[in-house]
Amino acid sequence: MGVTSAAIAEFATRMGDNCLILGHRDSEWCGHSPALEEDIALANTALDHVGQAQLWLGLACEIEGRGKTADTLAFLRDASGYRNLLLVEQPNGDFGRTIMRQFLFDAWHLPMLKALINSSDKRIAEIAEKASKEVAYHLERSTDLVVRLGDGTRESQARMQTALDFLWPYTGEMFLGDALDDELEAAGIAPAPASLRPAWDQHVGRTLAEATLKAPDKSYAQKGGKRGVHSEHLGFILAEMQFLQRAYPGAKW
Amino acid sequence: MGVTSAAIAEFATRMGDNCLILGHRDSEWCGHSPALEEDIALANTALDHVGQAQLWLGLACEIEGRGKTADTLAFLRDASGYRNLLLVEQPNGDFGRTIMRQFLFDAWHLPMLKALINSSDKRIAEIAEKASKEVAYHLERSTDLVVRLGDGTRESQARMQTALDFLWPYTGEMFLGDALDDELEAAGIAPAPASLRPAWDQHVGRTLAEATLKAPDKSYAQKGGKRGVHSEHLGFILAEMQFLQRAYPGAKW
Amino acid sequence: EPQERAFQERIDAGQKIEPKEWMPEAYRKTLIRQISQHAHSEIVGQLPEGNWITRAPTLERKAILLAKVQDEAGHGLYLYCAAETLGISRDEMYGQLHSGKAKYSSIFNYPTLTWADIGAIGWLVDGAAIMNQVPLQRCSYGPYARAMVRICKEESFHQRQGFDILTVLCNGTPEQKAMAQDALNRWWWPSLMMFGPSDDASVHSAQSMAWNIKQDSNDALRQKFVDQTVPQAKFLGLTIPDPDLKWNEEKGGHDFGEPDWTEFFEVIAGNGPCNRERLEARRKAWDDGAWFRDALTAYAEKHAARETPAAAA
Amino acid sequence: EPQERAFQERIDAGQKIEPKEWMPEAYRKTLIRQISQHAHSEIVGQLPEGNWITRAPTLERKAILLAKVQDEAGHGLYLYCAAETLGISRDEMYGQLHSGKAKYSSIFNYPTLTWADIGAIGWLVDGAAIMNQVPLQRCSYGPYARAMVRICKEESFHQRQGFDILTVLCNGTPEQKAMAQDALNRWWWPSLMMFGPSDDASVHSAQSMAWNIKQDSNDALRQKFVDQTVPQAKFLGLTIPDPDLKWNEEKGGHDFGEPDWTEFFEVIAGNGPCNRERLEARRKAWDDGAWFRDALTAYAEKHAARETPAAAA
Repeated sequence: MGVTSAAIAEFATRMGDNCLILGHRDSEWCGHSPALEEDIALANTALDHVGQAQLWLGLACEIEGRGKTADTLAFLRDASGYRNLLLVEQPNGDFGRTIMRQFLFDAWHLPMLKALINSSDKRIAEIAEKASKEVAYHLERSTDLVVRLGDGTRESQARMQTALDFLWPYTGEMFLGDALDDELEAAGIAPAPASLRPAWDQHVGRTLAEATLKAPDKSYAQKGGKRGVHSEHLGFILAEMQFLQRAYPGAKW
Repeated sequence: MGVTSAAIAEFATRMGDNCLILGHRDSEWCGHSPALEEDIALANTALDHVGQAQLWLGLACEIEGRGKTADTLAFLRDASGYRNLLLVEQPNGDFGRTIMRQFLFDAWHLPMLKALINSSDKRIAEIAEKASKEVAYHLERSTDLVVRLGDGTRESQARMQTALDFLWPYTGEMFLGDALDDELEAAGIAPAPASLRPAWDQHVGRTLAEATLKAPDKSYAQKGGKRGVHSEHLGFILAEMQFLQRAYPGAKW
Repeated sequence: EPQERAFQERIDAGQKIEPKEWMPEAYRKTLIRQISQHAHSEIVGQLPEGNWITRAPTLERKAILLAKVQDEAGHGLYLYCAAETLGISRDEMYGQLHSGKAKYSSIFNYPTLTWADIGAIGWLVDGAAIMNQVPLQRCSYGPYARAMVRICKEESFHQRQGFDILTVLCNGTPEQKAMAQDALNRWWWPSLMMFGPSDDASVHSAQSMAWNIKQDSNDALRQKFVDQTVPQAKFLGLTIPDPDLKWNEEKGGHDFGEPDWTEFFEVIAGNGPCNRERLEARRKAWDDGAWFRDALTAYAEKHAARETPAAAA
Repeated sequence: EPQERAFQERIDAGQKIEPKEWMPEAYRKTLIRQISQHAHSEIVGQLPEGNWITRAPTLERKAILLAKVQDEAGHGLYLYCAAETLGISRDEMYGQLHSGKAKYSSIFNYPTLTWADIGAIGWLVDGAAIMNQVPLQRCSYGPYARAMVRICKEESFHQRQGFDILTVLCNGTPEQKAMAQDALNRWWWPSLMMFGPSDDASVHSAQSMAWNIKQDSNDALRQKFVDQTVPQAKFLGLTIPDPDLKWNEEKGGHDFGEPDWTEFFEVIAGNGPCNRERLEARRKAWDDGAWFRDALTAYAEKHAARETPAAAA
């Protein structure tokens, strides 16, 4: 197996950062969502994502073997060290955009995790096994909401279409592979990103049709997150998230 | 003269923190204000406040004599160390609230600085001399805008009245003295906060009348800023403002 | 009033009253007020703690805090359901909250200024809440009593988590310890005020006690809370900010100072540090979410409409 | 067309054209497009740099950055005024910006991701802008030429400030140096693209040159920029991200690689990283500010109305 541990650690970081940042965004809604049931559901999603982030980032640290912890990675990296997709760092917008972002991500996340269950790396397979159960539920829920909000009122349809149009350019990045992805695929550790596209297309296509929504024709892919080139939003997320660890270096909490 | 240097340093910190935090809030408008002239004017006000903060905080450090700089104070204190009035940390709201906040503050700031020109402490008098020229212009400008927006359209009047009602409870703190204020007044270093009230009342009263606005009758004073008990907003301001200094400790910029 | 007498006898016999059974109108109204106020407190209570979720210092703490805030939303849900069994809808109750007609616990009008506040809320605020709520598990109205059983179990878990946050801070750096002390200084008196003013003379309280929807006097609960909390503060190495606090051997409890009731009534009257923000946040969530709720309703109706003709055909 | 010939002769003689003088319609239109685009660039250009004002690392840097962004707004103002002398209102120009009809410099569709980007914008973006603008101080249209004199003076100040930021970073910690290199990597190619595609064949350019509202070819300016910047990068100890870059003794300048024009046209077409956000921010500022502008107008009208009858009486 020619795959360096560094490549596996980087992959785990990408997975973990997606979860951490999306969980952060979701958690911004706590106490502010349109219905009590949504407060509960979104907090639950955020909670799952934080837990997944702990597992993935923990694995990255374990592999690196320099005594770092998931917290070190979460709280002491600046934006250029983050490896999440641009999609998950986009601002919440209205609740419709938040749900749409979750849906577009979940529809990629689940096939990814399902493929990773067969990873030749056991540790990855184990995390994927655990996370996929949670994410299957996320996808079920976000799919259901996209359908109901798309096919709801005229206003809700317009909002969901606007959300979809806004977020669409950030979906392409999920399927773009780089040298690292090639290396991991060759070693049977992770699927080629492009291989996840058909499942995503199918699920998203069917759902949008049911939701009476229309995917944009054009799709110039905004990219950069996987190599640490983010949007202007991530810096603000981190300034907030990392404040205590930065302001009180070395303290235990 | 029985006044400890510590009291003077604390006073300078209060003055400096007001400027720093209000300057920060004003600067959030850069590029987003309702007219190009306002972008310029508000950036100018912010710039003046940052400069004043440098002088006051610099004085506090000089007195303390432990090698700190204005930057140390600005970027390495947590919220409980900040001594600004609650008024200046309130969120910008619409542009009307921002202008009203500036007006209510300017109307206190100018008499305060004018009184400080006669301070028995020469360093304070010098800073006040310089700052009062800038602040006289701030007050002229904010007064003019309050009048024009109050006596503008029905919508602008309503917005300005809402802003006034929202901010009013934070004005009382400007005139509440504590032991430190007593000490400084006795030594001829700074005016008793209550002594600034008549000038403020007069200017604000006249302006609001011209602006066809009505000061709320009730006035329970929200307080705490001067002793480091702030609103929930300050923590977020600082997380953003201090990020670089916190994330790269010891670096020169 | 044989009906009322029979009702009171059942209560005196410790029986539970269930939704469809007869009850005095005043009993129903009092319960609606009490339960909905409690529900609103859970909902508004999400805000001060939610304020630190995005800034929690570790992933573990973030997860715990998220779970806690989620629990509070859940408690709100149980309680709204319990109140609904008395013939008021959740939307009506929201309306009362948003208009300012219904109250929520005043404690949530104080700001959370540091991470230690999250610990202090768990330790003191949840601690005081539990003291109020534990007896309610045995209260006369069935749905309320059962909701309280679930809630109390989770609350005591929350209290332990809050205490744990403070334990770590008090064993941490001097700055962390100071943060903990500062939080105690700010939350102590508001926590004591959670039990309400002295109620010796309150007719209201007497009736609620007769109905078994209130079991202890405010002062008794406050005393119990102080006696429980003092040794915990000692364990943490923190000083309770009350110069009058001392052990009274004779009464077997602590003597302590009088809270500043002027402040209490100011906060009740809307002049607390965060009253406006809390209510504004809830109103905004509700107003901004109108389109969302409308859409779900519209979808459900369309869906039902589509199915009905088919079923009828 | 004796008028046109006379006009061209004045330009060839190096005379300035002033607002009220006759000018060909195409000259007017071209100038309006060019000046308003330049003005819009100043306005939109506030956003990427404004993004770091609240996070500037020292009070001094914060003040400098504030002053710089303020200068840009000022430049916008001069330029809108210059364009207005050609018979278009500022509101019309805003309308064109907000509708997407008018363009602004594509460079501002890239994000500012670190503090080093603030340095890189000053050094590279302002540097490239100056290179474009210096000759315009001598352009044929008076108001535009005079605006450029003021602007160029301030821009060169900005460029020095940007270079100073990078100098400090490059002499700082390894992390700071890496931040500077990263910024150069991201801003280098977009800066080269600021001069536009190769314009050898452009008729458009030829006409503008004849009118003396454009003096140099895009490629010539780009070459000049590269030659000026390479030694500065060397001074900073930074590596320009172009493997093809090398000194060409023969031509007395650097050879360098071709920018990715596909990316350039994508950004122009609206697909840059920040196009939507920039335009959205400007539109929002405008829309949210409508009540403010309306109020000032209403006040002025009322005031005028109040004074007029008095004056007439």
